Amino acid sequence: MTDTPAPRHIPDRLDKPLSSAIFSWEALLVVIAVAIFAINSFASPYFLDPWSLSDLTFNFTEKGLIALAMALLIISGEIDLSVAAIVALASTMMGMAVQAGAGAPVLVLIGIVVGLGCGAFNGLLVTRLGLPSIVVTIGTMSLFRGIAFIILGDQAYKGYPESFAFFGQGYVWWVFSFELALFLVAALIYWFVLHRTSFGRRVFAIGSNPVACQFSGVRVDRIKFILFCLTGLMSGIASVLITSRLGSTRPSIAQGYELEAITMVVLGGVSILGGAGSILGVVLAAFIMGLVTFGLGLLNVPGIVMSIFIGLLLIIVIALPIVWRRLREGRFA
Amino acid sequence: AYAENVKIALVVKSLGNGFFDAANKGAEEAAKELGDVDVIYTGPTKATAEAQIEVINSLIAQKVNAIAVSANDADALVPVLKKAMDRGITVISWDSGVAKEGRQLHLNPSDTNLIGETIIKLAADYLPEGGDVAILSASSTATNQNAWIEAAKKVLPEKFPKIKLVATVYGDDDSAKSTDEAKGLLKSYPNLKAIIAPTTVGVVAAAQVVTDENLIGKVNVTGLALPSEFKKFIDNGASQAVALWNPIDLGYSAIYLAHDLAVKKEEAKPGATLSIGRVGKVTLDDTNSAAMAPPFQFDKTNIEKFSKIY
Amino acid sequence: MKNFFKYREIWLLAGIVLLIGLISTRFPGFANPANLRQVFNDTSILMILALGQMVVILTRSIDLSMASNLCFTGMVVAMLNAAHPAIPIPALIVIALLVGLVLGAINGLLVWRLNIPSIVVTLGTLTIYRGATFVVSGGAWVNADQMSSDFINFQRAAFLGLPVLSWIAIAVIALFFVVMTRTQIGRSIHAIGVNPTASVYAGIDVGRTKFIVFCISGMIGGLAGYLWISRYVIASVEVANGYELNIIAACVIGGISIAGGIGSVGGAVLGALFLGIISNALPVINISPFWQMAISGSAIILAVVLNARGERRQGRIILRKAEAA
Amino acid sequence: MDTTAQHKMETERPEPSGLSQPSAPRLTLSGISKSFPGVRALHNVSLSLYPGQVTALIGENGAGKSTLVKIMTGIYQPDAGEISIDGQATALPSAHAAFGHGITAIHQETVLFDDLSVAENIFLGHAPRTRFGIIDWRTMRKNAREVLETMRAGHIDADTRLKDLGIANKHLVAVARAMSIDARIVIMDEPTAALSMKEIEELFLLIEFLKSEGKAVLFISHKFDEIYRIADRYTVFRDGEMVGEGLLKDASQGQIVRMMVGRNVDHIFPQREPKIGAPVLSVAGLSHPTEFDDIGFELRKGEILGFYGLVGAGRSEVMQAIAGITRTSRGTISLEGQAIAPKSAADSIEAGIVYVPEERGKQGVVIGLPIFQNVSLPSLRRTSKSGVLRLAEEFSLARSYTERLDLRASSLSQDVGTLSGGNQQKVVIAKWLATAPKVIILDEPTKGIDIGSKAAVHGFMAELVAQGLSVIMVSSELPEILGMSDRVVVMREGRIAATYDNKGLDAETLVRTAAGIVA
Ligand SMILES: Nc1ncnc2c1ncn2[C@@H]1O[C@H](COP(=O)(O)OP(=O)(O)OP(=O)(O)O)[C@@H](O)[C@H]1O
Ligand SMILES: Nc1ncnc2c1ncn2[C@@H]1O[C@H](COP(=O)(O)OP(=O)(O)OP(=O)(O)O)[C@@H](O)[C@H]1O
Ligand SMILES: [Mg+2]
Ligand SMILES: [Mg+2]
Repeated sequence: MTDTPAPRHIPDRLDKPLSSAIFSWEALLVVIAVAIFAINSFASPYFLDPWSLSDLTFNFTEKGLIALAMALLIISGEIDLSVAAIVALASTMMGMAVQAGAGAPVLVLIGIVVGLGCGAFNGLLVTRLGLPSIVVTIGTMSLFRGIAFIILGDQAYKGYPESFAFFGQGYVWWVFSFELALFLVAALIYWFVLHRTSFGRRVFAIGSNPVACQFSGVRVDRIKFILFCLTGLMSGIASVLITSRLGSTRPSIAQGYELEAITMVVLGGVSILGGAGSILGVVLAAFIMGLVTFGLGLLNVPGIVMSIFIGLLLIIVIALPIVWRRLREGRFA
Repeated sequence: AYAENVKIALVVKSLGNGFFDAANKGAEEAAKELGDVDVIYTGPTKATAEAQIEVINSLIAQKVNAIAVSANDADALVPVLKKAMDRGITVISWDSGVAKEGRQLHLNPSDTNLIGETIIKLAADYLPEGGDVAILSASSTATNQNAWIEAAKKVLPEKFPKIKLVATVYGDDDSAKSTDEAKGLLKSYPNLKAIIAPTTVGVVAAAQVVTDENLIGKVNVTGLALPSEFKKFIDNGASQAVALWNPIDLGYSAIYLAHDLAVKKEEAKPGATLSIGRVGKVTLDDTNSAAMAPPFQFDKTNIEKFSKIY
Repeated sequence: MKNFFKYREIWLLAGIVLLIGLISTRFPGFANPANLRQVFNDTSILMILALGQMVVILTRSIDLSMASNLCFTGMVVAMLNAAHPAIPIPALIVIALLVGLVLGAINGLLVWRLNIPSIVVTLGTLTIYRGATFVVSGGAWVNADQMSSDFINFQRAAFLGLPVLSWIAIAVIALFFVVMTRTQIGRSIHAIGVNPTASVYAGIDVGRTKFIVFCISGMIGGLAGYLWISRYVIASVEVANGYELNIIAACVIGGISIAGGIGSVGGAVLGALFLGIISNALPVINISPFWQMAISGSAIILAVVLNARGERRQGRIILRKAEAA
Repeated sequence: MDTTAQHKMETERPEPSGLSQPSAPRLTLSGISKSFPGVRALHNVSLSLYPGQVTALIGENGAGKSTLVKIMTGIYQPDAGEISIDGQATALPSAHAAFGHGITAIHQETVLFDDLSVAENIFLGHAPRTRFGIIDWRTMRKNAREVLETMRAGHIDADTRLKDLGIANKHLVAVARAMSIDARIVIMDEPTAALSMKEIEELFLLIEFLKSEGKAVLFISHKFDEIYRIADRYTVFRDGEMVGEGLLKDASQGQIVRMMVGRNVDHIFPQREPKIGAPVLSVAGLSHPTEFDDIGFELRKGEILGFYGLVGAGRSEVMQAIAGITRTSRGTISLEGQAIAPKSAADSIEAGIVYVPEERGKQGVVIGLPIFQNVSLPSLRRTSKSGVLRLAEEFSLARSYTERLDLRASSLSQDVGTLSGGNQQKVVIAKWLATAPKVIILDEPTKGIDIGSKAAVHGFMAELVAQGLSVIMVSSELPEILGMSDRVVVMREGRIAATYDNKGLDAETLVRTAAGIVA
């Protein structure tokens, strides 16, 4: 005879030791951010000034906005290297509109629509044709910026209307710039979408196992497509900001932003292999990168030397938890 | 004494460029002469406007007294430089200028039209029969290069009717791209007699290509070059002559002017004549621009001497 | 398996021939042997770099730091040459290989020992190595005048009708071909990309093999560093900035799957040639330089689309099996 | 060559000398412990393998069998314990080291190289080389052919790419690989799970051959008939501890099962009083350009419809088409009289048809997500409110289904990747049940599941149909098909060969129909 044992009760969660919260990625980033902040305050007498701190945020807000969407994309197991090129193309289109006499609202609309369009183009290539995104976006990266070059050649667009300057140069209140406010609001929205909605849950699941997701009724391609569109959209928004901040457009605008945005995402603890990460981490990483570059800038350290710090920071922050864990497990020979 | 010193930032297009390093020498010289000046020599490593803006932002935060900038983009820097001026910082541009609203004055190394004419003349002098020439420029967005090329095109028909400008290409101040472009020119225009490169990176790349392809004597490379970097190609005959102004004097003048404006010794307004120490005097035109000195020509006779200086 | 790869390469080759034909209609001299020899020589460095990148990509990794490695190593040998012109060129090449090896080994160690994804490691070292170039050089450039004539002319010397640079490329191609098809390490590199778990079970030390591929790409980066600097006769911090993406693009066009396991030496070489021809041809056929970027971007996308068609796995075809039986 | 091989295999295997007093063990593991974060997989276990004998390792899902295999092959390092080979204490720091000691394994998941040729799959890592240390492809191909022929697998071409072989042939290649390195210890972790009966027979011949060659064999399986047929000795694990070992001839199945689960389990298929109603799902003329043709059947309310066929008959493809995952070229599917044309799994799940896939690791679990998130994944629309997650709903959904399936897990927030194979399967089944479907398609639902859980799954199926659900069960196990189905559809080579009512249906008819042997 078969004895049927009573079903075992499975708890929802095990009580985690406090240490696991203390050693979380975000906690590590907070510690680093505070440390850099403290070092900066000591190293330069100019650092602790509201206007300095406000200027500091311009070092990361635009890239940070892109990084928010990029984080979702990377969590889902894809990547977009064409973001900076999208910024350039969107800016070029806005420039064309200015020549045709467009006002600020139209410009913003154009920036956003072009960004969305480019994102959708990437998304279509990746989801419809099943191509690897890293390769597709290496291609579109040249294509989008190439189109900007074809349109602009050696020219520049300028003459953006006064009212357009607000987006990249305006302040919402005292030292709080519009860019910073937008970044914080966007971060909140992205946090909510990724961590509190079923869409966000699906993004995580897709990054972990896209095939199983497809079998489970997750519309994998549709979600990936949306994520590419979002990344394009954020690039379009970043393009509005940067164009407004510079007050002009050249095809070489925003060069190298893609790697910086990805660095933010990875530094923020998003797994480049997909399936893991948090928006809080990305936001912290954006601030850290701003703190490092601005702090070193105050000491007149050349940008390239700063990049050594960023590179080291990236590797060390990622290596630290691994080394720490191994040390605890006594697995280091 | 520290607090009273005038802090002047010499912001260059990109660090590491020999031309700007030479300018910094002049800046230090001016600082010593003026006595109460601290020079901050800085700039991005990558010649982009965005990187330059970050540098300028940190200078604003440091509350420098003056910024003297050689711009990567004439327009993109305007908002941040305006911000600097709003916060009481004296802003001038030198070498590669900023649009009028973004600075108090601009110091051209030389007269734009004069440079445009000189780069053509350098080629024409060695082409008594006339012939095809091409221009290899830096990036398509470089303000000063574009202005010179414009000026060159203007003088061509009247002053050098036998010289035919067949193409203008861009090497982006990247030696690999400049090399590709120079090769392309030689292939596309077999009758090419001269390559004019008004950029120190491009001119070296073009001269190396001409050397490699055994075209010395057939194609003359000319343009703007630092004697120290270019001596080799004058020596081997790939180039007959190149021109440049004195970057040391340029750096010197930039600091001198920035200082005088910052301490309110002088005021920048159209028509004003400003003194720049040992270099002499300049007069501002109606866009508050001034030209320092005519370009100086280097050839076999003097390259040895100047290559030791800059 | 052999046929499958041959198939892909033949298509690529056909594409290249077509491209040359197309260019020739606009610029008749393009297809003549002298010019093609020159195109080959001009593309040599890219081919060498693409091969180094290929071994990395085959193991499902990526090396974004190759161009920075090239820049750093190039600067080091240029400074050495400027300071001590007496050091013979072969010794400098060995030094370049060693410096490159060290930089590659750093990447490799981080990937192997700490198990950090290679894209993260090399994203970090991409900026670190270029920054280090600035630090060692103090930001100063080394220009043609400071380099010895041997340093500059070594790769330009003609030997049996081809410049030494071309011969170096040919030697590297041959070496890679033998290593990839005929040696244990070459097959292990392939196997890791095909199935890393199975490789562990098959007794391949996956971590160590990845370490080795980064050492290889590092050495290649170092070699290319010397070749690049002596070719373009200027060493600066900006050398080959952004070139890492060209290298990867060459691999991609050459049919090397970014997902690892698929790719061949011939593919990498042809992919590099394809890009080389485009950048060589655009200026001569009078296409505005402003079109160049958009054209190579489109070429990359097109190549990926075509490659993906070839790669798409066929079904199991139960029915046909049944009919045949 | 061929004849000698056949001869070798067909010769009576010599009665293992001293079965009662075994010769010295070839491999001894003692006091082995291994923990993963939060899980104690093995605690102080020991195991001995003897030359010329097959030892069966038996235990429930998650008992630690595969973990031990990974320790023996150098993939995992034990936290404590000793390994000795031929009486010599040995360390196995890497797979390569284990290889060097002649230990090879066919792992639970087939782990081979899809994009490499058969020959290379066999010889990777120990390819023959020329004098210059360069791989000798020609010799390698020749040797590969020889090895394959020795195992009577000469029909496999050494030059084809592995991915073009069927699952059974892939298994044979795995065995060939084990044979190619003169292995002294051969480990097989559930080798028969994916094989059809014919292939299992061939595998057994091969194991006999290995025994006769004096190899020590470890055989892991959940199927007792196989164990009793092929093994000489047994070792039983329960919850990571060794609870018994000995000679199989001295132990009854009942005794072993008691050791295994700590209670009596007598697996009888549940008695049902089927209340079969109107047709729920009807499929007609369903075709695919290359995989199947003209598939038509009806599934009625409260019915279990068995799908039998040899492995590779195309059953999974048909089911995936019904579930909206594979596109079809022709045919109609209707649910409760309404024609549906699912374009994705999402469509069919919404309509009420769910498919529990066969390849658990690839298609079933999302490793990296905790158990409760796996379970709620297809039901997110119900557990969230206007797109916003409600964790409490998710937990209660996950709890109700996993507890009914007797999942062994420390918490619902545990990563599914840390569960044993069988327990992962339970999560997979729970996940699709939680969508409250009308029709549930189970593809090989008990593959790799231990006897206790198998009974649970079968009992659960009975419960489902009693509640009015309809079930399609794809299975390659005859007893399961015969024990559970109301009707049986037999597929052969992409087409339906016959449909039987399961009244007095016998195994032979099914096997003959599936294989296409006309009586
Ligand atoms: N040689 C192969 N190539 C590609 N996929 C395969 C191969 N063999 C099996 N598969 C895949 O593995 C899964 C299981 O296949 P299996 O051999 O069980 O045969 P099937 O025809 O799909 O189903 P069944 O055995 O249930 O009739 C299927 O999803 C199938 O797509
Ligand atoms: N990599 C791992 N990380 C964490 N836990 C693991 C890991 N591998 C196995 N385990 C745990 O170790 C225990 C033993 O698993 P193992 O795979 O050895 O079981 P098994 O006896 O082979 O089961 P099955 O019959 O289902 O294959 C299980 O509780 C499993 O969850
Ligand atoms: Mg197992
Ligand atoms: Mg199946």
